[in-house]
Amino acid sequence: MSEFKTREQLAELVAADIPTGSVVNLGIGIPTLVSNFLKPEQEVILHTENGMLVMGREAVGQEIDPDLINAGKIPVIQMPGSSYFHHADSFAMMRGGHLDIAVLGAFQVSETGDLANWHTGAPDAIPAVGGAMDLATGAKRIFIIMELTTKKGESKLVKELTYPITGIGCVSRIYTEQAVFEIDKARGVLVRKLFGEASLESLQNLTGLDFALELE
Amino acid sequence: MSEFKTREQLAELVAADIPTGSVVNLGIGIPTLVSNFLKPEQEVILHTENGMLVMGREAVGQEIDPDLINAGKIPVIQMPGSSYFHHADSFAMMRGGHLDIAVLGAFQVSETGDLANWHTGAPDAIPAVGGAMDLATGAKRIFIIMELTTKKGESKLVKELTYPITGIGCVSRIYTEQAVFEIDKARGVLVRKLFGEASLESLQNLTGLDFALELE
Amino acid sequence: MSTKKYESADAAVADIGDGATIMIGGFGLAGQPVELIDALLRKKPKDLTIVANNAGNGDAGLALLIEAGCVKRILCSFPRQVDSHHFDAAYRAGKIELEVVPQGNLAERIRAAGAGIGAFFTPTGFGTLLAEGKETREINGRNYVLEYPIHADFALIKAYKADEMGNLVYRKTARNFGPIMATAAKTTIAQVSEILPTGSLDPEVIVTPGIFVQRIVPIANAVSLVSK
Amino acid sequence: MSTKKYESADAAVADIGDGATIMIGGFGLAGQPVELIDALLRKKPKDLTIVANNAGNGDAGLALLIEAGCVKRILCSFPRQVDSHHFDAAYRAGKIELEVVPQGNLAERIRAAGAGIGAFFTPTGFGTLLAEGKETREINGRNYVLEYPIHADFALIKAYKADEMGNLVYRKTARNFGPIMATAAKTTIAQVSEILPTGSLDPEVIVTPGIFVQRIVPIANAVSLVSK
Repeated sequence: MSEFKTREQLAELVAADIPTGSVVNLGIGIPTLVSNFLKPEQEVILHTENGMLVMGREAVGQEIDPDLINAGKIPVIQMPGSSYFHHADSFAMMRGGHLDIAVLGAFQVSETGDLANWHTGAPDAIPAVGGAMDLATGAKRIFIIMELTTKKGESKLVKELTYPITGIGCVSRIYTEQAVFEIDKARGVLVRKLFGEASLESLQNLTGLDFALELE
Repeated sequence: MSEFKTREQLAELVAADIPTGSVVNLGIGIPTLVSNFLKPEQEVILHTENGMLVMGREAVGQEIDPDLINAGKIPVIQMPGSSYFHHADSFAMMRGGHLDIAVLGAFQVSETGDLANWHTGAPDAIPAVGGAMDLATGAKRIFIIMELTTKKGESKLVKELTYPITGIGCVSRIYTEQAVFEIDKARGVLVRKLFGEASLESLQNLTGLDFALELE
Repeated sequence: MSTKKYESADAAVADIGDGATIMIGGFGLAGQPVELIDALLRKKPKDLTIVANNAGNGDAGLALLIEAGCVKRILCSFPRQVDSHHFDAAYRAGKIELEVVPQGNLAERIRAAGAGIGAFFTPTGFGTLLAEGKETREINGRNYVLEYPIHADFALIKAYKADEMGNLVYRKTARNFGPIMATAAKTTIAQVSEILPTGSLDPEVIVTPGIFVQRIVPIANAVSLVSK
Repeated sequence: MSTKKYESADAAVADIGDGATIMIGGFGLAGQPVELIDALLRKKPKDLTIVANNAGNGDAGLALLIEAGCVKRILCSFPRQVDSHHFDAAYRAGKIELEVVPQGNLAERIRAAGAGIGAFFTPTGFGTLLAEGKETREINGRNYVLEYPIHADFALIKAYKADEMGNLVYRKTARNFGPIMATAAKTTIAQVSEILPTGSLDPEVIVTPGIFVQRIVPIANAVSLVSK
């Protein structure tokens, strides 16, 4: 009986689902783990919003250079084929549809692919959006890595968002500890993978949504 | 008795009127003569629409490089401090008001500074605009070098344009063989220099316009 | 390592079909990918829409494509030139449609396509023939014209050097439209004098990142003419 | 030869007065002109409007400017960070107005100012809180928000090297907002590690042409921290 997936395992799954040669932007936090599982032969090109393509792994020791950081402000390394550019060119790549996949975290995702991941909506919360909206509307496909439920056990995959929206109908796949979902414009939410003792029924009970079971 | 000015003399006059350190774009044709009269200590920076700043003089002999040409497609040389950039950046400099002066030719200029210099309006004439309109609306000041009359003796300084317009109210100074005019938003057309036997009266008779005489 | 390198210009343009919209880099002949255009000419595609600054010079590249009747429509800023006789003849014979666009609006419309901008207000052209029928608006006391992006199926450009990933550097004023056209077309084909091993180009100097370039064609002694 | 070189950061910011709108380059601390900001701090100007990506990190540069109460209003994309305590305190105390702008729209609005664009339609932010009250439009089946340029009186940026004419090159991801802010401000002040004789920088590599830079301040061992 396989267990629910850990964050690292989900990051590995996402990495495996990224087609060869894709141009990918990994959002801050869990998504950055994905880069640890990308294989060289996948030839994935990592983009970071602050102006670099062909971004290398995290820098260690002598490699650390304060002028070479990723979107999460973590020092990274330069690779053969890397290029640097200013902010307008960097976000033109996003907005212009030149990124194949953006991997992001989420507070909530709706069954039509609306994404909420920039603001909890709490009155005293200081809003900060960064590149979240640009990525959500710009990347060809959005992969989400998130826990399926909040700490209070409520589903984060919902009929309608209750958090402030980041982007409308932009999510393609959602990787959670219990299952991998795909949002199909025509047929709604598909269950593509099941983990642990999760089942179509358990997922529908937990979320209150209807899914089609189409395991990959 | 000073004679009417030749093209070269007008180009020399224009060069002398360009303040130190100005960023200048010289249009195709007569305006390019101005660069021959700019003195090094004027530190004028020449911009060319096809993507170069600190453009040098015309290239000769071995210097000729087909990849290094000005807007008139004439080979030029590179200088210390030159820089190259693509077309969107080049015209952003114009449109963004970063050029101090553009020196252009003209079919007609109106007494309110409207400029006509891209299309004769003749039905069989093949239209071609190039950078004329971008320069006209973008540069802080427009200096025109043109003969005061057409070959048929009609004034090219008119009340209202009869040729298709390039830019509205954009001309600052007009250098002609008979006089230098300045267009003052409030007071209309001022005569700043007189050449040969030209006089306020002769100019007014020829153009049918009213001028204020304010010699520099 | 998958490669973007094509052995010949003919192979690189093989799938360009009739009715395609093609951007062609260059300012006059500087930066015009003459060998790529010659390869396209050999295929004799029909009803092409061309986006370029000019409409061909002398008897090379784009001028010959127009002479051969391949071009149905051209968007450009400066068609008529001393040596644009092939275009002039086709235009006068009513065999080619022309949309003249102010050079800066042409550049910004191409850039907007690559940058995902839906439309933009530019001061250039307000009140002129070239803004007739277009939406206008006054913003902070200045008049603007609303212009829309220009997209393309293919972009044929000439760069100086490439690495195997398709990163490009250009040479002097042969840069002109190349970098922005590379972002605005679905498929960008770059003619270069040399393909270097990846890592040879300084990351600070790369002008067109490889993600914008799908095909690279090494042509050692490319034609480099000075148009009259 | 007139020079753009200023002997000190203090001299370079001497004329920045109360109520000025100041763009500050940097993404976190990478590319943030800390020494220029420190000089500004020493002047204690009031009611400043700041345009930057973040709202200060830790206890350096922009964070101290906010802590000293110099900043009345800030336009940025990502104020709240692990180490944005000075901003958080000022914001919670109602001492600083905040306009959050999606990072790509912030970059494009700054670029638009420098490029003379009156306004532009962007897909980013459509249907979200950050587009409330803004004009929207559907173009070719996609929804857009109308955004306006952001101009500034001054831009404080950090480049890697300059030549005497003010041409600039940058270093890795410290480039970020510098080049576009340089085009959007009336007066651009660039902090550099070195000023080279004019002609030392390869024309193909210059990122910011000197026409955009009015003042250059050589600061050899600039603070270069990694924000937590």
